[in-house]
Amino acid sequence: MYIVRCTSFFLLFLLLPLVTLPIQRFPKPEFETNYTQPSTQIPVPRAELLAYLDVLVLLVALALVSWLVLKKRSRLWVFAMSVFSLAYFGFYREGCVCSIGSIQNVSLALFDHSFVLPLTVLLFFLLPLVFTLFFGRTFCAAVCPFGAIQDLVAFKPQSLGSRLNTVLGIIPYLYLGLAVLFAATGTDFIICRYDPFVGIFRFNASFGMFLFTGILLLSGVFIARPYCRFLCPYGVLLNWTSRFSRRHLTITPKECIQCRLCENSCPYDAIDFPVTDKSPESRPLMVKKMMMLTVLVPFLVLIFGYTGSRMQDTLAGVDYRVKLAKEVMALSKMQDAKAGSREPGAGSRKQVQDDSFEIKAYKASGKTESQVYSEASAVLKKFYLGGWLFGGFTGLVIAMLIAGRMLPVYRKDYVTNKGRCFSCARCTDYCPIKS
Amino acid sequence: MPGRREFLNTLMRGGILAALGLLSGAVIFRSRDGKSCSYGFDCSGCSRSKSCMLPAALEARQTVWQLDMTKCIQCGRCATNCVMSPSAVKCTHAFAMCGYCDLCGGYFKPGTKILTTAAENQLCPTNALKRKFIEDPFFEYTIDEELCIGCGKCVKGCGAFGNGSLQLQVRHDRCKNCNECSIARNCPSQAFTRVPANKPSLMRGLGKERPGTAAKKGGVDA
Amino acid sequence: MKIGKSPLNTIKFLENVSLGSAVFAMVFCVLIIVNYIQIKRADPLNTPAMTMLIEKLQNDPANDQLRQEIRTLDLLARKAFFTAQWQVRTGGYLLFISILILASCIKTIELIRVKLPEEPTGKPVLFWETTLLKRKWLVYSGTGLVVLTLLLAWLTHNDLGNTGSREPGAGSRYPGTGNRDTVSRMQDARSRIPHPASVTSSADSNTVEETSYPSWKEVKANFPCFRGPGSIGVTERSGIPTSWDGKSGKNIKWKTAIPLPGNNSPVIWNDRIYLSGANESKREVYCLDALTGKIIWTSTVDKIPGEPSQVPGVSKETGLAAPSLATEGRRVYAIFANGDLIALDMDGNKVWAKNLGMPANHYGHSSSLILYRDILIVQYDQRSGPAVMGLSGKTGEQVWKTPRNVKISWASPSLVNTGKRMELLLAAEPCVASYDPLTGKELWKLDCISGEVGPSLAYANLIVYSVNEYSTLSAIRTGENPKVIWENNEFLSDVPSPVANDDFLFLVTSYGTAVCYDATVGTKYWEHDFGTPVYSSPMLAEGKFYIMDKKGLMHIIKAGKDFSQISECQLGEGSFCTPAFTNGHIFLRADKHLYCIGK
Amino acid sequence: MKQKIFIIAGLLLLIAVIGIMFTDLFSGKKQEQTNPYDYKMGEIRKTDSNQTAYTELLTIKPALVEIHAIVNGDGDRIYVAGKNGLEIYKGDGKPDGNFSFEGVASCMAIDKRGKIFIGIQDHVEVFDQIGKPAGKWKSVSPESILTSIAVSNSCVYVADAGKKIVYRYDLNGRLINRIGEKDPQKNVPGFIIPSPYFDLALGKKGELWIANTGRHSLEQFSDEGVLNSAWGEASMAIDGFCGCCNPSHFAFLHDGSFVTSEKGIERVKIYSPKGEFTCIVAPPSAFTEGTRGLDLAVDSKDRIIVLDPERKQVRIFVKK
Repeated sequence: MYIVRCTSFFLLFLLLPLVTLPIQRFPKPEFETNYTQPSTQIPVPRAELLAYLDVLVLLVALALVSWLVLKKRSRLWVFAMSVFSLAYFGFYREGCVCSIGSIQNVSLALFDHSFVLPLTVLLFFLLPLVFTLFFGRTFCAAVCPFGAIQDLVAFKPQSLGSRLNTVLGIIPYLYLGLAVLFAATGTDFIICRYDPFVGIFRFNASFGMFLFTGILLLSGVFIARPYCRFLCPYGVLLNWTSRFSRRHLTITPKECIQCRLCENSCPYDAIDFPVTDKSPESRPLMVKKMMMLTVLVPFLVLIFGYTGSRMQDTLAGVDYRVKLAKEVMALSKMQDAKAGSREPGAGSRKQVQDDSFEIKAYKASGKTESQVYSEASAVLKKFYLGGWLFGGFTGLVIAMLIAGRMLPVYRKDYVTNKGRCFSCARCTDYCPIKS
Repeated sequence: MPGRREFLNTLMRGGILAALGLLSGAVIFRSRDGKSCSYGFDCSGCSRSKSCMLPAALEARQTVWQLDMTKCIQCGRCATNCVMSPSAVKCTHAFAMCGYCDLCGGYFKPGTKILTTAAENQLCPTNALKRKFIEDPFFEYTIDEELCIGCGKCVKGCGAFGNGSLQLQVRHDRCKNCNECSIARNCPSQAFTRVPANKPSLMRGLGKERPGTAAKKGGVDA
Repeated sequence: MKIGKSPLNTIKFLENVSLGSAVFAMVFCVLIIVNYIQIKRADPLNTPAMTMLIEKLQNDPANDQLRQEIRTLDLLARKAFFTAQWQVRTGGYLLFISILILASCIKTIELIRVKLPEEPTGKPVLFWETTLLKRKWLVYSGTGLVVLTLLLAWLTHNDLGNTGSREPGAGSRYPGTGNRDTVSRMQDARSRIPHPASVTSSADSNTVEETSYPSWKEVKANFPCFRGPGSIGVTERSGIPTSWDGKSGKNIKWKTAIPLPGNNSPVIWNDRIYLSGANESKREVYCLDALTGKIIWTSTVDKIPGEPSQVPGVSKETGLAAPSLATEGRRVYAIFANGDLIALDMDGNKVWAKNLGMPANHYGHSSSLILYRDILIVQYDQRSGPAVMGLSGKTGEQVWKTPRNVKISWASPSLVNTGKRMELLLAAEPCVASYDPLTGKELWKLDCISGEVGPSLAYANLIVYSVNEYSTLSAIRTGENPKVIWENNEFLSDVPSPVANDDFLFLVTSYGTAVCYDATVGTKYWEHDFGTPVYSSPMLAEGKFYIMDKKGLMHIIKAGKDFSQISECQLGEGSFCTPAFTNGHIFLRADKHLYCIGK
Repeated sequence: MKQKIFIIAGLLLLIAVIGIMFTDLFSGKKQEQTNPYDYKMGEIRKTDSNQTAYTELLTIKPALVEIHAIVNGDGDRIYVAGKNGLEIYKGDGKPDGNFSFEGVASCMAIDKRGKIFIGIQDHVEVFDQIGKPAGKWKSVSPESILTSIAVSNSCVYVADAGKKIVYRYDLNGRLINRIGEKDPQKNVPGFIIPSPYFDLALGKKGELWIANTGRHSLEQFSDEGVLNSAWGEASMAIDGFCGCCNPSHFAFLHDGSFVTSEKGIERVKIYSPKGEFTCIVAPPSAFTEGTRGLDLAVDSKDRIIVLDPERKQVRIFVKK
């Protein structure tokens, strides 16, 4: 069977020139002067091989940084690597496709079978996650150019306190949820749409994009790595995987001597302080609370899911198909009003000529009104389900957050929070114990 | 206690790894819906469509953005919405199609009386379209890419009065191949599509089709 | 590094450099912004001055000085354009370099500066004390969040933002009643799509109460009378099923027994179906839920002033409730064989009723009702004093009445838009006539039909088609001077009405032969014999003809130049009635039941 | 204190970022609808309605898949040829017969005896009135694209856009000579045919007119290939021919006036026998934008029959 397929393909390729040969174009004029017509130049895109080179560099960088963080424990070297990553993945490669954005490609490929996902993109998505699963978020430490550029401008990092960290920490989950929702429905790649640093890497972007970058970087002077901590959707995935990492950066290579020197060393508030005293809450109270939680979790999931589904229209409003349907509807209403005014006896209504490009293109495409509407209603249906899932996910995140706060805690030493720590190795410099 | 914790951790790690593997598998090995194929061919004629379970991602081509002129309405957003300035979309001339007109609809402003290259006659706002005399009555039209801003004015003129040899195309030496093209998002006619990187052009009239097939007018067209 | 021997001096130096570069960066930042605003404000490539000059030149092509001026200005403009671009780019590079210097200086200072580990201030915080406090805070904010979420759920689901979702499917389910609980509204959202596509959003339905009639578009989105909007046998609804089976129940969504018999066809507004039934002693109007088939209300028609005491003599095939109802979404109107005419509100309450006088009609009155705006039009072509009249839908008062010099007719009026105006078209021996639906003024008439006219008219593309058995099939171009553009008398219909679109005229004879003609020139494309008589009128939906024969077998034929039958679906019960359509559904009235076909 | 200010400043900026994203995503703002580089074509397509002297009387909708050529035969019967077939209509639009053949007819002519000459891609096929094949001439050349045929009493003229030349055949398909080859000595400039629109027609006195579309002119040749006269001006204004290759088709009224049709700006116009613009038959607004190949015919009552391949209609115009 396989051979048959192969031969049929081989034959197809043999036949192709035969098919195209007798087909001619309209004859040229015969020039008497020695004029030769120029040929149309079609520039080729970046070679595919280079994409594999990028994956290779990513792999090497991840391995190197992991080694630097876990074995060498050197902030200086990690910093040097982040400069390299900034130069290579940022300024040389100019951003696309990055691991953060690849979330959307993967989601779209999962739901839309006509969208083929190149292996390189899949690897960009997978490799950092796999490395994080074994070594912690070393990708964030010095491979991701976004992190690197923010690390560079974190001049006056301030501790935000746990409340702010918690509240703002919900944003990335929402962002991730929305990004997956919009990508899966084929609406938009919002992570790329609001990519804050790509303009810098290319020295070229719209003014609005630059303004956006500027504001973010400026806030990054006081709040270290604001994008990574409070926006990055890929960070959510890394956070989850990092919690179960096999090895992770530790503040001290040996026994902690409780010197408290590292207390203020982390600009990202990712150091957990020791908790040695027992919870003052009695055991029955705890059990009661836990039982309440088991009710609370599904309750929150449902409540938020419901809210999400109710927001179906708002969410779907982002989609171009729904937008077009709305416009077409407005147009047909207007035409109705006009047609009405042409009927005898009807009052004259103000005529508004709607000739937006979208409407022009719709008219040129030859699509019928009902086609536009049915496309939009298909999208809306997706968003109804998507709204439930997105809302439910949000509810689950919040419920888990609450549950996390309710659990008893016991910690002897100062340790890095495995979920939030970027493995930047700053704290190691503060630890008086050196290997 | 720490032992149990470690065990749970390992278990979860294994779980996450399995989940990632499953996800990749779902993306790599999957049936296609018969619409497209990573070979860049239309699946409709392929005997293996639907049942085709080849690892899609493994053979998948990198894709690049390209503009399908059959849908384009020349709204000018290619010039203003590209992340690059000037835009990576530029006018490209299919010389094989060109009629070498004296009165070129893409070159001259409407109402031009004396057909010279003087500024008052030119349609192109940046003087990027060059007109050169060849021999009576033929003129060659070329594009200075450095000057072209991709506004599509000449494309509209050529399409309306000529045979559409001037076409807007994404120039891949300039395009950054954004993951999501910002022009694609704003294109009113959804004319931007991802095309396989080895076939980056969607131009017509490069000498591969019979006159008329592009416009479906049955042999009486170019 | 030579400068400064102690690190302190280096730091000082670096601080100065960073200060300098910061100032530099600031300046460039401002410059770029200014430049950007300049470009935004005045696009050098599109100056009004230039356009003006060019216009001037076109009027005065010989002016060489003007020509020169344009060339200079053009050169300047293009220069300005490219210079501005160059400036932004160069400025950007310089800005980037200065920021780079700034960042590296600060980083170096950080490196050089001897880091004295900060003295840990204060005692380590008492963990549990704060944690308990935080938990309390968490509970409060959590509750607040839930409340906020619920609030959001209510607020974000605004009906304005909802128009998009409504449009593809349907309008508000119940105009004027906004206070339904949210859960069932969500169910609506899911079941919206198969429902009649009314364009009203809720925002509109509030204003609906004020205007007394729906827009033509809204009418077209429903199935307000016999043979669909305008009563021409064409529906624009989509997703119409093409296969079902009454025996196995395949694609039969529901079936409901209709208490009293009647040969009127269902009419639909939004998601309610209206029909009527009558026997010698009782006349009733029914309203059914299109979703479930449940009879929502039944209204008995009695105690009507002037109601005749005797039962009219009717043929069995016509019955006592042959005319279909009509509605404009405000009221439902029904007429019966004894001349009873009633208007009911959407909940089945009588608004007004009158008797038009027992019609002198030997088979029984069968002309269906039709509405234009809020004028109810009644074709009352009987033996004594045939007339067509317009009644106010709100009050039942006669708005106009035009006597007609015709024989008895069993056909129903059609309402068409001829581009310039709306025309009411009627057929009866000897003519096809057109009236202004607002005033009743006769616009034109053409003698071309004879006999006991049963079939109503077909209309498409400014051509009206009339047909009757033992007469002719005529295609009439409308306008001030109507003209028969082609005619044929090979196949003629006795009962079923013809139907047409721009390309085809489709006709089915009462003995069951279907014929398709070219609409413009009358070339016969094909004919096909079903072998079963047909009384119901064919409908054209989604490019397919739906023809129900008397035995309840639906023939679905593609509208094309060649005969191509798509399917034949058995209902399992005989039928005389014309089908009604909503998106994705067909409603068929058979002898005893009303069926909903759909998934 | 100082620390607080920093935090607040940073937070405010961060919130600004998120706010921008949120509003931009969900505001549903309308996109920019002005095109700074717009080419306002509407103005060119506008015409003065006073100049339109004709009105559409009748529309025939042929059943052919594609229609490309139209001819007015004796008895004012209208012959429409296109893909795989030919249809005949009476002057009032009623069908009067049809027959089918293989291939896409691009041009057609009928001689006095009712023989139908149809140009199919690169060769001519001859049929009699009822569609019986009466001869198939051999292909001129593989590059040929026949775009027009005219028949006089003694010979058949065939325009070949592919070879950019007009052939004169006798009635049996024997080539007599070629007309219009570039010949500076005879002052023949040669045909410039940038795309397959290349029409020819016989004037009132049987003289041969050929549309040199690349030069936007109509040229009159003798049977021997001598260029006698020419007229035509390239212009977007109403009195000129505009675009790639116009006039794409032309025909003659009985007073010797020219009826011309154009693509690009779709319009049908009338010029006096001297080549002066007289009036408009159908303005651009009468056609779908992008319509190409409006073939023309004139019947005995000087009704102008326009073949509209885009709408697939035969449209008959009469004087207002």
